[in-house]
Amino acid sequence: MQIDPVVLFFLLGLAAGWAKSDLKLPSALYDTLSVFLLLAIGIKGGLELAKQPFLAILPQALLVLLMGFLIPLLAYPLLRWRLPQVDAASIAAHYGSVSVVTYAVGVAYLTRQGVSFESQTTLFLVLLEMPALVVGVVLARLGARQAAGDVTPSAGHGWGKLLHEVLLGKSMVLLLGGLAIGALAGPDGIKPLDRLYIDLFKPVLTLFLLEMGLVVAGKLGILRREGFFLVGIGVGLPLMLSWVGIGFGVLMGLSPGGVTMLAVLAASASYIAAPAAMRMAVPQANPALSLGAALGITFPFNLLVGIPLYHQFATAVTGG
Amino acid sequence: MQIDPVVLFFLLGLAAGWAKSDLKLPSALYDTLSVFLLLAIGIKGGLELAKQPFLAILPQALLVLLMGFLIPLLAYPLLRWRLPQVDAASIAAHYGSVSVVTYAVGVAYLTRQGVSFESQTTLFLVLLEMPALVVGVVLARLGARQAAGDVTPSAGHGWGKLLHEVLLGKSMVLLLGGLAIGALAGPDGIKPLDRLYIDLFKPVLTLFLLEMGLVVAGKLGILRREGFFLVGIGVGLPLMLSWVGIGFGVLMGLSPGGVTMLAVLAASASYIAAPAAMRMAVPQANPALSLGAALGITFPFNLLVGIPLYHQFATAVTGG
Amino acid sequence: MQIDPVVLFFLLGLAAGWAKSDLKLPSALYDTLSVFLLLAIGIKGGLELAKQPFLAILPQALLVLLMGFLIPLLAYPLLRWRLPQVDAASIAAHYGSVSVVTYAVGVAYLTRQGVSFESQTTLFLVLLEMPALVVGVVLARLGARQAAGDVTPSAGHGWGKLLHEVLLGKSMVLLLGGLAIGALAGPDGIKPLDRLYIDLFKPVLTLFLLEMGLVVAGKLGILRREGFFLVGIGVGLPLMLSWVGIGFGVLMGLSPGGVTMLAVLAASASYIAAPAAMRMAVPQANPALSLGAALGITFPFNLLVGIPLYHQFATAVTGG
Amino acid sequence: MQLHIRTMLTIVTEGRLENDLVELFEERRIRGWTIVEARGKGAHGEQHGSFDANHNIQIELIAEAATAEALAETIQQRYGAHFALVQWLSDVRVLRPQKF
Amino acid sequence: MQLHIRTMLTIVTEGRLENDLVELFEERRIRGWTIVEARGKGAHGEQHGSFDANHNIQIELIAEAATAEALAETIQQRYGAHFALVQWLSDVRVLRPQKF
Amino acid sequence: MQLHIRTMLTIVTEGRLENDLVELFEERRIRGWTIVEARGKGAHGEQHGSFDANHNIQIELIAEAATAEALAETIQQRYGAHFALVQWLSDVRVLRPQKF
Ligand SMILES: Nc1ncnc2c1ncn2[C@@H]1O[C@H](COP(=O)(O)O)[C@@H](O)[C@H]1O
Ligand SMILES: Nc1ncnc2c1ncn2[C@@H]1O[C@H](COP(=O)(O)O)[C@@H](O)[C@H]1O
Ligand SMILES: Nc1ncnc2c1ncn2[C@@H]1O[C@H](COP(=O)(O)O)[C@@H](O)[C@H]1O
Ligand code: NA
Ligand code: NA
Ligand code: NA
Repeated sequence: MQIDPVVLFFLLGLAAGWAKSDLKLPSALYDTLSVFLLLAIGIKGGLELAKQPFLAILPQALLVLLMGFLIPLLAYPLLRWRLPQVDAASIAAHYGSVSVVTYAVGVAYLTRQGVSFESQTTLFLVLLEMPALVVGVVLARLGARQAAGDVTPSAGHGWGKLLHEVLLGKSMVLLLGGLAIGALAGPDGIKPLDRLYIDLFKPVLTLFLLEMGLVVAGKLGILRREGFFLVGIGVGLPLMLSWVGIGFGVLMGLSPGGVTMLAVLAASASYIAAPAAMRMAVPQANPALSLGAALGITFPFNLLVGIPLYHQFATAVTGG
Repeated sequence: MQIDPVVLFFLLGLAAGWAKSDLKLPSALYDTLSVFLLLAIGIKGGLELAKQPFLAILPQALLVLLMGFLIPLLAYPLLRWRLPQVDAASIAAHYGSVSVVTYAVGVAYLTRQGVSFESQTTLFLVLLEMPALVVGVVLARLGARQAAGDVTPSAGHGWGKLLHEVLLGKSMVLLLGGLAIGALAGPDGIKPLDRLYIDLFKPVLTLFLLEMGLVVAGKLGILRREGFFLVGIGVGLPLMLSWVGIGFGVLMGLSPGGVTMLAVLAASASYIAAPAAMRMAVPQANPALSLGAALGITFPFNLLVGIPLYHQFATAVTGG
Repeated sequence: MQIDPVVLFFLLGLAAGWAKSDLKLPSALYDTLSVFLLLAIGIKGGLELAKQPFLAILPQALLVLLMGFLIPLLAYPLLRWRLPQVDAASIAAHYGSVSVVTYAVGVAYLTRQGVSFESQTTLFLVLLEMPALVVGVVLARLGARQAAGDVTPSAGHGWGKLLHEVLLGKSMVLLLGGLAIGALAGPDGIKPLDRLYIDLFKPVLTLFLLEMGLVVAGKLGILRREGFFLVGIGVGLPLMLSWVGIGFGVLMGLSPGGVTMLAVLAASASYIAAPAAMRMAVPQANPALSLGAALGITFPFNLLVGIPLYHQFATAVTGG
Repeated sequence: MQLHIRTMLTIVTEGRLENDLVELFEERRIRGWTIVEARGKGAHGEQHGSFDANHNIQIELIAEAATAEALAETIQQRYGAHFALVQWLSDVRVLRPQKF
Repeated sequence: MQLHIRTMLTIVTEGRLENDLVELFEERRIRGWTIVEARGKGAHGEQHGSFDANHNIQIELIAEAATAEALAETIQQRYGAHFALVQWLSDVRVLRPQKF
Repeated sequence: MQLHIRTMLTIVTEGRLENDLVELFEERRIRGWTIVEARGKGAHGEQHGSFDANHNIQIELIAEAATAEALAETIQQRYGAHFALVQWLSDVRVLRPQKF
């Protein structure tokens, strides 16, 4: 199993951060790169969408939404085993939502292996972003209501504000915006933009992963403190959830590559949209815990071990 | 009339800003993109300049300078109809100067339509940047002098400082610098740089337009307050001024594409160089007013409606 | 002798800064560009390393290290002639170490001239980064110890911290990291990244040089104050040290191009790694002096005059 | 030159709260404030500022003593329990008292 | 440790004025100051900082009381009428009085 | 609302010292501080902030008077001779005295 070069950049960042190098990327670069990646993925998805009739993939889209609602409901009781309700709900939301960069590395992996997959997976990515966040907030609030006087009306946004937060969060806006631009402009309209949004996608991903390595290295402290439990969550949940993705993928009749991508989406945990939404909706939850698991453990685990593994699972199951 | 994909990015930014999304591009990205666009346009102009003898286009250059001095003198009396002298002068300067991004979108539009135009239009862009600013300041100061004691010597820079401000402002330096580099290095020297300055020009423009959409959305407040009057200026002036550009273009014997580009230049309003210069030279003027009209109305109007319209005007007039 | 277009961008920045233009690149851009250049150079070196057996170039590598230790020892006594020990030591360290951008401009120059050179020069660049810094610190501390009570234990980091500072400084981490990634991934693995790290290398260098021009212009004040002496150092040292590089190059049996590159490396002075390390290790030294000479004089001198000159020297000596 | 005493409230908290706080200021008819980007350390751990979810802002706000204190108290009650938050008050001398 | 009282003048204004203000400081032989990027809201509307023409700076400047007050007054007169500008003065204790 | 007096130490110095200073704070068991990027001018020349080797940070740190003063003195002794450094102390009123 040869490592993808993009992952080497992540390891470089991780090593530099771990060794306390003074390497530091400007935060403006991080912001710029994430804007670029979200837009580029959205555009790619829009181009694919333009190719096929929307009604044809509607059943798949509904199944994907169902999966998005289901995952946090599955994860929550497991997490409740040792965590307070707000934290369990928040972590469940993180794992129900998705990581755009993990998706991108998954795409790079399959492309490198020469494995094809259904183009609508980008649409799935967009669809999975939000449902889990809604479920997570409901779970947290039901819990909090029982926990008596602890929750003043001011602890967390109301539903209206929350929906705004999620629907108009940076990731949704850029993914959906890119999708719309790609679909409206079509391949001919996007062609003059290919040099940036297509050709530079993978190279730019390397810089983003370098930064993510540094960020993850900064999370090693919380890992050391929270120890085994966090590692258990961060490795156990994605492994388990990948099978949910595989199940839904098979149900939809996807190709082995498509099943792999759905497993990757199910197993990945959000670290952009979810932290933003949960912080405002469920401020009682400890953000260090959810971000520690999602970004500190699951993200590197998926990059280094998970993606190839889910591909093997998917190949075995589909007999592909 | 199919919309150019680059304009879709502007609309995305506008929609996101209007809906109060938390999407925000780092200001360092905005600064970087504008440095890039100015340099790239300058270089392109320099490459074209290198191709033809300077003396051959001297008469055209003089006519363009004349137009730059004329436009604010035409706009000023109209604006005086309802505005104090300083504000009328400042807005006249904004509309006499030019918007580099509007120019770039005009180029993209014509290229997409397969319409050719004279390469010296980039030089015209550079030439138009400054004269209107000088006229604007003169108009404001004449006015202010009459308005008695209001103007202390400290209200606004002296002429020396002002000239420095304009001539050595970021836009002039980068446009002229790019022009010089392009002319000195020639096509062979620039070839290794094409991958950035030529190939990525249009894709990078999309990011810039996304940001401009967000910025314009931030101006909606002033539009709501200043209401119809600002809209009147922001739509009426460019429509009117486009005909000044068309007139000069025909006078110079330009092709239909060239006439269109001169109309675009005449109709566009500066929102980088002019606000900087006017703030220091005529601090009594209200910057929200001039920027609201130039950026909040005229910029989107030109992108969405103006450019195709001026092209139709020009085609009709030149019989092209 | 035709000037390379990349150098024109440096001159543009220098002129803009000197004329006190308000042109300013965001510091995040500067940081981003330097991360990119260091990584890209490292990767290129790694790709070359992957092509040849490491043992074959070991003797050359050792000679280069020797040169790195030697240069500050040669420069120090000359500098002591008029400078306090700490300053002499610090400047010696700056000139013993190397400037990555000067190296890149050297590569661009030779490529443009159609002159080939050994690919291991990138490795030499990496090897030369550090030894001089160690020598510089030793020289400064020996001096300081003699200068009695002036040096409290707190003036400057201990050796452990210092080694950390140098080995894990941004430049070392990115150069070595890029080297490792290039070597591990090989040409096939890096191919999808070529669009950024190879194709955009030279164009991105232009933006970096524009910024360097502005930075150097900001150093003109100290040049005016410190006058002739600094100019003497800034021109005299690289001229002299280029011959050390030529000597070692000939000793290693390099081609004329390779000898030129070694001369460039020897003559170039560090302005990223060295200032960082010296500030912490030898805080008594005046950073304005060393940075003024290295960045204010030697950097532009090498760009404009030195590189072509060293190439002539090298051609003459090798009879190439 | 005559100077007038006013109270400055300084708020250091998570960047995410900016919109909410500005809304609160508008409600209270506060007429001005200044914001700078910050990072730091406190009971809620380090805020590196390198990453979206994790940067501070520092807000300075000059007002009459009563207004500033009431504002600080509301903010403390509303956000103190679950968000990284530190506030302090100090006296400043201003030139144009009617502005604050 | 003996501490000495000095006056700190804080100036929040449009970024464009930086060059002019620095010139003024040099004229007055002020020996030091600190600048941070800022945004904010005031009588002149919001300064988002997202866009060239529209960002604030905050300048802190420690000096003797008389110097600081005179400076504030000049700045107020010269720029107060037409530019976004807020200034305030406060007392600080410094370690090396000769520096300010 | 009851307010409590604490001392705020503000440190303006070269960005390079950040790691060292944070180490010192941890040693002294300081529980919180805030950092903003800055530039400025002083006896050590201008710190433009445009370039790696050359930017300031401003650290604000609220603590008990004795702690803050002792810290200022140590920093002055350790870095005052060779680094760009200015420190000042002032009084602030905080809401939760146990935090500082
Ligand atoms: N003692 C302190 N002095 C100055 N700033 C502080 C102090 N304690 C905390 N802060 C700032 O306030 C933020 C929130 O504090 P906390 O709620 O204690 O995590 C921190 O991230 C720091 O930026
Ligand atoms: N009450 C205030 N407290 C703190 N900062 C203020 C206040 N009022 C205004 N400012 C700042 O000073 C700038 C100029 O104020 P103004 O001239 O009122 O627009 C604003 O953009 C704010 O950054
Ligand atoms: N009088 C002052 N008021 C405010 N800040 C100052 C003052 N003097 C110096 N500084 C800041 O402290 C830094 C170091 O000062 P110095 O050690 O004098 O070079 C400068 O770069 C400024 O940012
Ligand atoms: Na998931
Ligand atoms: Na115009
Ligand atoms: Na050297």
